[in-house]
Amino acid sequence: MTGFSLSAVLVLAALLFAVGLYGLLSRRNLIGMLLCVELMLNAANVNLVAFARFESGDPASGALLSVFSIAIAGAEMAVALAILVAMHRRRRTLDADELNELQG
Amino acid sequence: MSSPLLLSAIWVVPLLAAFATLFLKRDDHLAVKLVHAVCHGGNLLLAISLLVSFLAETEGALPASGTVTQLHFAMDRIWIPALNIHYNVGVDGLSMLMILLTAMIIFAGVFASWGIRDRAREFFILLDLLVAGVYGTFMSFDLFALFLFYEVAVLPMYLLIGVWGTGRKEYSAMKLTLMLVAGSALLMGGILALYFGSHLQTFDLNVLSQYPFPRSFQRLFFPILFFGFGVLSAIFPFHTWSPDGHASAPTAVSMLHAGVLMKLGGYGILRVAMYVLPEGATEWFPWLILPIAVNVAYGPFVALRQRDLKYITAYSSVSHLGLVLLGLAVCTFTGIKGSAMQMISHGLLTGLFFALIGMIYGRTHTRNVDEMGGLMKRMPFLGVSFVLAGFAGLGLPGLSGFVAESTIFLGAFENPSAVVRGCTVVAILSIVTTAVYILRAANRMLHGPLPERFGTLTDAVWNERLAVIVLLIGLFGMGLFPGWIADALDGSVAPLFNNLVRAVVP
Amino acid sequence: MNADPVFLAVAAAMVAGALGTALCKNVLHAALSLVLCFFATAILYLLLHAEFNALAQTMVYVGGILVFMVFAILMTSRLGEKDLESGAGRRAAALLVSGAFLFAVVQAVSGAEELLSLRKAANEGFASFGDVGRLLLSPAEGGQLVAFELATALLLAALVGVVAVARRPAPKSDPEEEERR
Amino acid sequence: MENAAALPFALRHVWIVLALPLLSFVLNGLWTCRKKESWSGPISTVLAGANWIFGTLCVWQWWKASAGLPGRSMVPWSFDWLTFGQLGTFRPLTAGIGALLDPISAMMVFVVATIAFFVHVYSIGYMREDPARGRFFPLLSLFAFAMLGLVLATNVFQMYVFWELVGVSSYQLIGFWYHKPSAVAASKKAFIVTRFADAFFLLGIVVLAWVVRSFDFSVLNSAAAAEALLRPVSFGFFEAPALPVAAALVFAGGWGKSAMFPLHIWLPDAMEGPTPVSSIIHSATMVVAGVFLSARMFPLFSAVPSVMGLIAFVGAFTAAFAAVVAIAQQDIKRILAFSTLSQIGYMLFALGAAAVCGGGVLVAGYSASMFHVFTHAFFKCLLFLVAGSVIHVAGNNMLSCMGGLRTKMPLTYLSALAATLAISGIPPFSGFWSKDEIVASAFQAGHPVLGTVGLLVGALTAFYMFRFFFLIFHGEARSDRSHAHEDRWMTFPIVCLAIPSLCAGILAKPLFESAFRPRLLPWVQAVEGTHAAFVPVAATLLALLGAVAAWFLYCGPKADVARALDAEHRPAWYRLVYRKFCIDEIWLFVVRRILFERVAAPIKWFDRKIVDGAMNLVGKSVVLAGWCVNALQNGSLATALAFAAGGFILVWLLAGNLFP
Repeated sequence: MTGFSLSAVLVLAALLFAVGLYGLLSRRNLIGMLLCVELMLNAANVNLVAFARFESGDPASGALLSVFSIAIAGAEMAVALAILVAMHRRRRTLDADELNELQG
Repeated sequence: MSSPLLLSAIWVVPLLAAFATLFLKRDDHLAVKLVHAVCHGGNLLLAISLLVSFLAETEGALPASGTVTQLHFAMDRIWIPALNIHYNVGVDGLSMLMILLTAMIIFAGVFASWGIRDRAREFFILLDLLVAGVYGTFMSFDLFALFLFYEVAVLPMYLLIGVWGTGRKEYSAMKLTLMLVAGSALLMGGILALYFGSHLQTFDLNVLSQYPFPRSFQRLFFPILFFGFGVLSAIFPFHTWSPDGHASAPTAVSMLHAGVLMKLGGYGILRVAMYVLPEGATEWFPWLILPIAVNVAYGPFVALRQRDLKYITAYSSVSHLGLVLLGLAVCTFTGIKGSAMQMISHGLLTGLFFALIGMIYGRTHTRNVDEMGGLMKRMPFLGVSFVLAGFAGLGLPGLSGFVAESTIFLGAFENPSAVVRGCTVVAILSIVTTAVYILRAANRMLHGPLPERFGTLTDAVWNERLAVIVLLIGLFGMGLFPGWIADALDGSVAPLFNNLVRAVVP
Repeated sequence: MNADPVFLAVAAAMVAGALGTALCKNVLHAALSLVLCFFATAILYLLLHAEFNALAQTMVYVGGILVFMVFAILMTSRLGEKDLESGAGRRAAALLVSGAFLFAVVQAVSGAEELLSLRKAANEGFASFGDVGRLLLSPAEGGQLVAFELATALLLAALVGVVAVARRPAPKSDPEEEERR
Repeated sequence: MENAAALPFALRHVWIVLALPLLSFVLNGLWTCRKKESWSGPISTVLAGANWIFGTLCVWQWWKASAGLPGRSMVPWSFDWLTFGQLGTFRPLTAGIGALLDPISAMMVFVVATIAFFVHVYSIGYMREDPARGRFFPLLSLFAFAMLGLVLATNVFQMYVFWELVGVSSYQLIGFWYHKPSAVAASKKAFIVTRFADAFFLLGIVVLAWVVRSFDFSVLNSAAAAEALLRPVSFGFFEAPALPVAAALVFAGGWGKSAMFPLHIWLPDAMEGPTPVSSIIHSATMVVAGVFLSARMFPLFSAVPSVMGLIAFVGAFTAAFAAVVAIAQQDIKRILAFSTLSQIGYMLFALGAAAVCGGGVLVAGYSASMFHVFTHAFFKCLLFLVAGSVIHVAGNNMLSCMGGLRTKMPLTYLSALAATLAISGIPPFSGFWSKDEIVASAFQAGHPVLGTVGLLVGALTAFYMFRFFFLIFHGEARSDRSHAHEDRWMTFPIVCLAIPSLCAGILAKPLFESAFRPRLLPWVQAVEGTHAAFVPVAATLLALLGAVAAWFLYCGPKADVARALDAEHRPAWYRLVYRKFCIDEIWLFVVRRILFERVAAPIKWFDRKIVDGAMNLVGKSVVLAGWCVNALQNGSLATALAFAAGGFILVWLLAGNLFP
């Protein structure tokens, strides 16, 4: 049984999430942003598993929840990347700043 | 007796007229105007008959000692049970006279706007909506219904000025409507405060007026109601919509607006603000008298420098409305009665002024006083009526202006406080500047040499004569025989004054 | 805290991988550093005795998603294209926001210290394959079979969607097609 | 109100005196002025004649009926017009319309009715070829109605009502030829100046009504009212006992209407109107309204020595000022206008001087002033009618186009001579009796200074009147006289009015003596002054001196008429006098430069720019706010995400964990 405590894992996950957030906000390449989103999702899963491990009355379903989240993340990433590829084919660029048709 | 239904019929008839015009063909102007002439003529007769039976009822009545307004032709139906909102309609002296005034002005307005060509149907429908709103406000004694009719009266103004106006009509329409709606927003707040503050869950004015609101509540909500209504009667800082609005409004609309709608403000203050929150009134009025005095003294000076006739009349309305508010602000019986009379007199007077200006503009196509001259030779009827309206404006005895103004001045002097006394002295001395700008305008326009381009102008045709004569009858009627109006108003001002006095020395 | 060396190493690897993803200018390097981060996470799951998770993590994330990501990167970035550079102000703002977030969460976590330490000891093999498998497929009230079937349906829909979206339009050249390109 | 039954017919129906001119106004105003213009003259003259007869009948019956009454005053007819207070309160303030007959109002009724009739007859001739005569006669009747209403007023409110109506009818009549810009300007000036004074009059009425709670003269002039008015009353800007302020304010009304010194500028310009207008309004009736008001409120004014002093000073100064200016005028109507100003100055300073230095009132002063009003009305109206005929013949008003009309217009010449003798105060004629009565009463009341001023002004009056007379009728004709003739309609009233100018003094003197015997002014403390016998002799000598000097300068053998008429090559003081001491220009400067440019313009700018600007600012600021929010929506993903995350953190921090 390792000596680290739940809060350590939580801090680690928070750190991961923060770095992912930083990357998301500062990157201009859409796929780069997706990577960072992936990172943030991963941080969330770490949290899930950590809580399942340390606290929960029914640890198995905690872990299972994390698995399901991984599955859904996969599906979602697939769709996102497909959209990106289609967008790239139309606009020849993936720069977030140029793709701003939604402005008011 | 069927008269309560007759009373409600007064505001229903214009709506029927509007409904009827829907079925008329677009280019059939005459039919539209005939329908409206008949409807509003009928309404006028209805109003006169109601007035006669009202006077018969109040013949030799003892002076009212209570603090609750006695309503004649009253009718009280539940309208929205959930919120305890009633269709509570009734008439006392002031409301009856204001309804008669509205009937006269809309009747004259219809005949004054006989020349409307483009989209005549929509113009008259909106006019009917406006008038129905005004009638409703004057006769309803339920705050919610009063506010509803008040809004119905204010909102068609935007379209009427925006579409049929002249000059910077969009800007003026927008400005006028925004400021009036801001005022009614304040009103909405005040009315809801009364509804909930009184824990009686009722909108009935007579009931609310008897409820002893706490002094702090009154101190807070009186100014809200006062300025809510005050915006409509062009109180000093918020009067700027009136010159622009009237200058670009078509004739009938500015007649109705200046003649009647601006009186809604004064009427509202009298009927709602002072009647329900007497302590608030007696506490705030010594301070509110200052902007009012500015109103009275300020209007004529600005009118002095105006070139456009409608601006001159608009600023004269600002000054006369200031007199109405002065009459209310002094909280004396004669003062309040005077302000009620001034509402009626100014209604007739401004209605006539705007009608004549519309007619003269229709001929000379300019409202700039300097460009015109010597018109009396070409159009004696319009000239003489303009001079008469001008003299009524500056308070010549024998015409309605003098009777109202002298009552206000006598009433205002009865208030012993120095500030009010000072404002009264200023108001009395401002009749000189009023005379100056009216005579300047009249002389520039009517007298002096006649420019050749106006050589072929024609005098008033039959419908214009009818409109002017109706209003002149009103002016002379009130000016020569003010007795019956004063007695009718006694009955309606007494309860309000007793309520105020009860507040001063509880 | 008695820092457990293995945990620290794994944490360091994870953070390094994360930083790489966030900071590398070249998106490809970012993707690869993400792979490192995911492997470190898998090891962390092992430390937390969540073997099935570790396995799922490595297979789905690293095997599936990241490979797909790399394909996407290669398809969309033309060789020699200059990497996109984001402005300093923007990075500062991003740093500020993420720093505030980190501060907030750390604040919360440290605050609740006494609660967490209490119930630390759970049995070792809690998320073994048998348990998770039984939980996943048993239709009994505790089981997640329904969720499992739904997940499969979702994945199928995503698959079809991806194909529909990303396929190259049919080569027949009808006018509005031409015009749209 | 005495029991109506006992009164003779005329008194019971005294309202007919008012009804006839009103009927003539309404009838002519609505009907004849459009259709049959030629009829309006005869109709209104017939009605005016009926009114004259009925008026004289009323006065006669009043004289017999009021023998025993205190102050000979009675109110045969009156009704409540408007109540101000709340019915049922202890004393509601009510304004009534009615007829109060007492010595001064009876005298004024007779004067107004007589002059109205003669001016109507005269106007038929004068306005015969004027196209707008259909509009002239109704306005003249309206004026007669308003003046009679003012004179018969039972209370100060009714007087104010008719006061304004008189003002309006004079505005209409002065600006009768409205195509002439000068006439329009003159009418506007007249109305605004009188309106300026009426504003103070209204303020005075309001103060009196507030303190005394009644408008009636009987109540206002009572001793109780004087005590009540001594209480201090706040006027907003200052606090003062009501009596002097109210009295001064009420007199200010008369000040403007009777065109006393600073406010006299409108009367000379009022000559723009047709001459019959000047003859009735600006000579005999309207301008005397101020004197009538002071006489009516005399008991109240006499309780305030300062106001009496004010009246005396203003009267004397205006008399002297107008007499000096009249000497240099070229326009004959302007000469008569200034002579009217001077004579009204006489009347007012007679009233003012009636207050004896040691307190108490010399009734002789009061009766002298009223007697002068009576006599002046006749000869001044006659002079204006003469001027009208002469202008009709000479074509314009200037003296330079007249002269030598003696042969062409004998009757007019003789009547003019009678009037000039009367106004100069030559013994047997009416002017002598009334004017010297005034100067004598001034000396009796112990005001020697005012007395001497009166005497000197008498001399000046004689001088400029005989200058007027000689330059018009004597010397050689200065313009062609081919068509000069005396119009029958115009000469008849001139001759008729010559009779009272001659004998009114002698006949009416005993009448006025008995009417104003001391006991008639109920509560006023009458005092017997020292009788100054030397005054009539001195006055006559000075008058003759003035006449001879005028003869010597303008009609005698060595008279250099050309030099007399040329006003340009004259010493500076003469040109200053000719330009009426530039009072008009000063007023014009005050009103135009200061009132319009310095006051009205900045207020208008303030209104358009500041208040209006503020409203527009509110509108613009809303639009600006809208634009700023819009800038955020720039479509960039990062901004959106940043705001999302920032929002989350903000909520978390605000949820109480700001300070761990």
